[in-house]
Amino acid sequence: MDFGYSEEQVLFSNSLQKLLSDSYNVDVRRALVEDGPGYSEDVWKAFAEMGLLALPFPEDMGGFDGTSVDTMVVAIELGRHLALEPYVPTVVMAGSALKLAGSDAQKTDLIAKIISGDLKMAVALTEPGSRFDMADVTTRAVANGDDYIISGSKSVVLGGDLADKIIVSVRTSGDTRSEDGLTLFIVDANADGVSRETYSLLDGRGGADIHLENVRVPASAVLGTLDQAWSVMEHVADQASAALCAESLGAFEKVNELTLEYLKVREQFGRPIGKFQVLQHHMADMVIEYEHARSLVCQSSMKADSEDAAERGKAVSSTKVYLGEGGHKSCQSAIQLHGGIGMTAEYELGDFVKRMAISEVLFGDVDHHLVRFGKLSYLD
Amino acid sequence: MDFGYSEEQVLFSNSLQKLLSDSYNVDVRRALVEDGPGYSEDVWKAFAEMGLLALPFPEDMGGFDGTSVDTMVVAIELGRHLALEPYVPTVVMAGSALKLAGSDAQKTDLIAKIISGDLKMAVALTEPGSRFDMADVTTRAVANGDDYIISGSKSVVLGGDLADKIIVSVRTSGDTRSEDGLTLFIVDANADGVSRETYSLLDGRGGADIHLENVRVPASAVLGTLDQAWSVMEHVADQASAALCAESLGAFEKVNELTLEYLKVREQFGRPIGKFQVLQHHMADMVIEYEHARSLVCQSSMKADSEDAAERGKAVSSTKVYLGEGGHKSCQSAIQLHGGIGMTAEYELGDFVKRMAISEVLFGDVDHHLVRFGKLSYLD
Amino acid sequence: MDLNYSAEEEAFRQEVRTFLKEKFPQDIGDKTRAGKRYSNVDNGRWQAALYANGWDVPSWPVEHGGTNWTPVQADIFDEECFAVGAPRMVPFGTRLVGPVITNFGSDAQKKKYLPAIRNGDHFWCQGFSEPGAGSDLASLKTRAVLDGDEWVVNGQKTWTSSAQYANWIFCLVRTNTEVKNQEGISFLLIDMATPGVTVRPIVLISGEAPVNEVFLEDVRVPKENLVGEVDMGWTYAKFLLGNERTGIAGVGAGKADLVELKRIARVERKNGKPMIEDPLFQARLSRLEIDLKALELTNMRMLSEVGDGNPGAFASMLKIRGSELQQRFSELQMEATGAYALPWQQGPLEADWNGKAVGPDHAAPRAPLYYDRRKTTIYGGSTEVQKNIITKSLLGL
Amino acid sequence: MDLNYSAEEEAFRQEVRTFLKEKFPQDIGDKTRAGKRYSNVDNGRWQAALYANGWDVPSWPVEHGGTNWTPVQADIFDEECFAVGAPRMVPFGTRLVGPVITNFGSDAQKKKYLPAIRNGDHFWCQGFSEPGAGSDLASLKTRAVLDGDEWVVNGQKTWTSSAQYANWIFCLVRTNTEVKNQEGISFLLIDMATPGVTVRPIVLISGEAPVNEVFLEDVRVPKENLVGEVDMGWTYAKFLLGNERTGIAGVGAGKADLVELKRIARVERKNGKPMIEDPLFQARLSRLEIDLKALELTNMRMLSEVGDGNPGAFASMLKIRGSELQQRFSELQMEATGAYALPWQQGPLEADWNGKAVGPDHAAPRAPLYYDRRKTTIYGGSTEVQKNIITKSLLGL
Repeated sequence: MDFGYSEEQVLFSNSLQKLLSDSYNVDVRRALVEDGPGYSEDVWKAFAEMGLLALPFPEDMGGFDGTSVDTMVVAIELGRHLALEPYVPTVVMAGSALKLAGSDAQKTDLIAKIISGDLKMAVALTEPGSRFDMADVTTRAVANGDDYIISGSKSVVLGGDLADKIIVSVRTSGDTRSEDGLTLFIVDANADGVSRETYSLLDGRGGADIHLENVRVPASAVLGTLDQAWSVMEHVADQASAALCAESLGAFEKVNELTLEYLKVREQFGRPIGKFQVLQHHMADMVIEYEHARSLVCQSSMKADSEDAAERGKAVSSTKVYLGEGGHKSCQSAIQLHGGIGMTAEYELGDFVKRMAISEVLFGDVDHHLVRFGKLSYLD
Repeated sequence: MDFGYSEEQVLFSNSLQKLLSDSYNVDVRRALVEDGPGYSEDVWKAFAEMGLLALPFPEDMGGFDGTSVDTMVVAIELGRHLALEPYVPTVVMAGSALKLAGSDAQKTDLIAKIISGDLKMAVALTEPGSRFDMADVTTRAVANGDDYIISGSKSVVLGGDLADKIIVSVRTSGDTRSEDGLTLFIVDANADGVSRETYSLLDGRGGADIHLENVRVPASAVLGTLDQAWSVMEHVADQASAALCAESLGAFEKVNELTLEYLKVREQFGRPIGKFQVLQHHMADMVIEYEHARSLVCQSSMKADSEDAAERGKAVSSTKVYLGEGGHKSCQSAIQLHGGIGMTAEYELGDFVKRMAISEVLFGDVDHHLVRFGKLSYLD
Repeated sequence: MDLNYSAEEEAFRQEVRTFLKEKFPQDIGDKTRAGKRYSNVDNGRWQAALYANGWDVPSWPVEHGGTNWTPVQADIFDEECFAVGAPRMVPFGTRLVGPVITNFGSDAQKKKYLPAIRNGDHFWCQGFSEPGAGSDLASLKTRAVLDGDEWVVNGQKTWTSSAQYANWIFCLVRTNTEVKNQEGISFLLIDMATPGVTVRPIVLISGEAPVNEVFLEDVRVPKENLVGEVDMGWTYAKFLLGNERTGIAGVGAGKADLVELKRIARVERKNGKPMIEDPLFQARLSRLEIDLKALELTNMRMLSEVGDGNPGAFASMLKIRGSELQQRFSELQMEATGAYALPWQQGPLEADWNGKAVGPDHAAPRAPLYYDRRKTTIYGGSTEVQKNIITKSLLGL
Repeated sequence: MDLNYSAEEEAFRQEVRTFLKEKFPQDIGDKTRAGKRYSNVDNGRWQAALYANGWDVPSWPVEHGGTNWTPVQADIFDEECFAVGAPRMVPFGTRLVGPVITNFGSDAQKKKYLPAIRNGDHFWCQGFSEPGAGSDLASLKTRAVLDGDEWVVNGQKTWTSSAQYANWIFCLVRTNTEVKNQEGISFLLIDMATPGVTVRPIVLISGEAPVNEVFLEDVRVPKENLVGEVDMGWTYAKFLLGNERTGIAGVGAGKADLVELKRIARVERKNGKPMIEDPLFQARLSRLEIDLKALELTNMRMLSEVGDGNPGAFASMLKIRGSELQQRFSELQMEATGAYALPWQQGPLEADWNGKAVGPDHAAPRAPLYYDRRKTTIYGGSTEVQKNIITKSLLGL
């Protein structure tokens, strides 16, 4: 049993930390969000150079054959530094969809471009009325000769603003909300009939609603088996959740650091406020939450590659529930312990808090994963 | 708007308080539970003399035409003093069942005896497998000439150990778990075929499981309308819940008094433990819970007489939920703030805590009333 | 015991409703329901309507325009206002400095300031908190030194709500450094147009900038602008802070929040059914509604028992619970909205915006409101400070 | 990173399972599962089985019978024991005083006491807490004064577990009143048969009397029964209290609790379906299981990183969470049982009882267990004391 990083992981974690510390500060980040493209192309290129974009891919395709634990190591640093780059949608989500279901041609075509930093992708699994139920798909594809014609809308797609290609879940047969009859298509973001409402999410990263109106794609755009995408979708969502939880953990660490520091320097009633026992115990609770969340993040990243959907789902849902609740509560405590300063946009605390909110909600909120965990655990 | 007691209420509250302070102390009470009949016949007679047993009954039957607010005033004192007498089952529950559904003959016969202190009663509404669903009745009555033959079992009947007569809910038609087809019967506790498993509840008061095996009762034993008992059962349970919550509030007040006193006298690390901010704030939370619970108890007692089942049900379920959670948590805090001494049976804290546990669970726990409140509030 | 309103109280409620129906600007109510931000003009229009009806300064002495309402009436008024979506009245003139001037001000001050508050000429803000003096307000450092007939003020105030709109500010300033913290403070009225007053808005995590830093650099204030006696400002400040009886609990606002929450929960769907029928969500909603009812009743108990027992600690309880409920409402509204609460949309919150918001109509205000509400347990005496008050004044620990 | 057990560890687990299957008295496991109370004989039989296998004192030095297990092995052993329903080993001899004697005792003490612990001749209890010294243990007042070759001990101990069965007690006694609290304490071994030792059981709100008051009146104790140096007892006590690595979190016990909880929730029915399918109940159960997993993994992290970083604060976290989980398990078991948890049935908890219990089989132990578990956040350093430790040692506040 070993909870530590491997030597390699320590190495690329440190390099990434250095890169992000050097590239980003609060002003640079905010300028990218408010005035710029919402991410740094330089940092993305640096990721490519460091091999981070190649991490989970097979060696024979230029990758490093890494695991979800490796991407977890990356994601923790992304969260710690509030990095804006679409690593999770491109490398973790589209990456795993390609690995799990891609044809040789698709892999050959796309993975190399992801690794070189020339292709950004996103995966669109939810719809405006579907809440977190990925089986509730009304976007439809109709066969037309050798092509398919796709129409429908996908909602709150992480990285959907930057993606060159988008993997879209589409109903090709079966009833709405059935897990059968779903198919993944790879759609060019600039194809005729594709329109995007793009926006910044709470934490400054980009997202989009994607509208498809009679979008024509060839049969070769099908990713995986027709009508049988459900298990791939679930796996991709689990890997995305595991990575987002790791990001959240990195942000959580910073939230605690900032708060502890503030308790030491802020004085009221003639002494540091950290001398007040009630505030001490709130801080202790935050640390306890963090340490337990960290244990679960390790576990869900360990299990995220598993083919055993129940085992993987339980681990991921556990982390979503635990971090969703404990992180949420800790963020509230952090603001409370800071007092007024914690309410100001200028101070960085709120940015970390909002980053954690994204991880809490995307791919299912606490209630969603609580029910999922229960189903996987107690129903025979 | 007025949250105060009337002059009369102040008067009988004070008399009752004096009676119970004089009659009971921890040793007397425990002796009654461990060696005695589980209650004090002298105190019961004194209740009769003070008119407490006549409180809710019509004036023309020798009563005082009191409301549920009057019985609330009594119940709060019963809770404060941990009185053992079966006031709630006899006066509140059987009393309201008789008032709501009794024939003139039944009223004439029974109410006078309750008022004089010569008759104790209980109402049996739940069964071993029914949890808190009072419609889930498998006890059945079959007509046999002019009589009915009843068979079945009723569970955890408050005051069922002492009752001379027991009002029992019985299925006379309809499917299990249907609200239609239920009938109340007045059964003599010593009738052939009635057997009782009697016991003390957590708090020392008596209860019983009642088994009926081919118990023959005349048609005149039917209380109210055949097959149509549901609305009466609900009303009786609401009045019982309101009264038990009032008892719980009285006990809650004592829990807080004991804890606050202990914080002031117990010293550790060279000062009263009440000087530690964390303990102060826990105590403040308990007081806040108490004050809000008190407001709701007033409301549910005000509404307990209402014929509007939805309005009444929402008020009562609110109190059950709030006091069930806030009281529960406060009891846990109280033991924690006391430390070891709070764990000892000799100290009286535990007795109050256990009294509150009875009110929390009987006639539906927090989850039961949370769902009931939701149904009454949000389903059109 | 009777928890119902009296016939007189019900009649008063009817009177308020009629007034609101006729005189409250409906477009402001629409903004409230849509979660849009008010303009300062909106507040002015609403105050003018109240003024015209003689209801703008209910808590003042009758001779200055007060209504002599009972606490219950004041509460009914509040509740009905929230029900139609009226903005919470900016309290600084009418509820805060006004009563201080009526109680402690000179005749000249009364004559000058009170009418100006009512007719909207003076729009006030409150200069209490400082960067180093938040929960520990008495440690404030802004200095006022008498120089001839003028106080020369130097220092910095912060968290000053509405300072960007206000033309007057009432400040706590240190006039004596030789005595204990609380004893050397005075209560000073400052024209914001005076040279040396600078306002810098503070953007909050909600995206709004409702509060400001106010810098005071050699600001010269006429001697007669000091209220009451020199060095007695702490007394007036305590009066001001303890003067609020209604509105602490925010019951009216809570009821409006509940209406919006239920509306969202009927629109949003989960597993093919309205969210409001989801067992876990419904349980949380039920708890919240029950807690609001407990707060409402407890608030009514305080109102009906005013002056009795220990209202100070009671007010602290209501502040603690009321602020927590405000937070939980915004939290559950955000939760009900799901992933569409995640896009950060400030545009749709502006009154003059006419683009298309992402997601359902109710989505855009959710996250900003949630983050804004985090302040409720911090300002006006944080939850921790309120519990300290309960500890000392009620528990005697 | 690899959260799986190594092959060696899995092999060890297999070895433990085989041992338990063959040697653990099944009737004791039945008692555990039925929530019945153990007799002292039960504990003795279990310890004898361990002794015979050389597993009775795993944490001792090998020359005295220790096993040299890694922390992970010790944890596996614990977990497997709980899985079959083995009673938690009475720790006072094997886990507490034993290591103190092996580390700080004289050769004569080692020779006299260590074998007697192992063969069951000596059954120990711990005399630390006093009526006025609970969380503030160092303020203890029991005095030991040297008179010739004997210490004369006067004072009172309380919360002494198992004192009614024990024939030896190790006590902290004050041997010097001239120095600071911590510095004047010694560690003394007392034969309970000595005149002047009186034991009075304390009945708890669970109905059980697992703890006692121990009165010491002019108890004459041979000089050589003092462990280590005079006035150095606080050091040994800290060693003893900090010596526990495994079992703090109670993960093994939690897993057994979870099994029982799920069993009850499948038997109990609500709305015509097993309780385990009720949405609100299931959500609470899920949270609890998730929290247990988080605790288990965090415990494993501590074990795999022992000696690294700050195990003191880590142990405090595990104690806080572990004790809360124990409470929540008993709470949810009670809740699942509904109204049948309300009859107070002590009889069915006794091993020799053969009446009929009221309600389902699992009902009788529920309330007693719930009330008993309230102690877990109080003893062994209360939650508040543990948070103070985290505050100081980890946070540096």
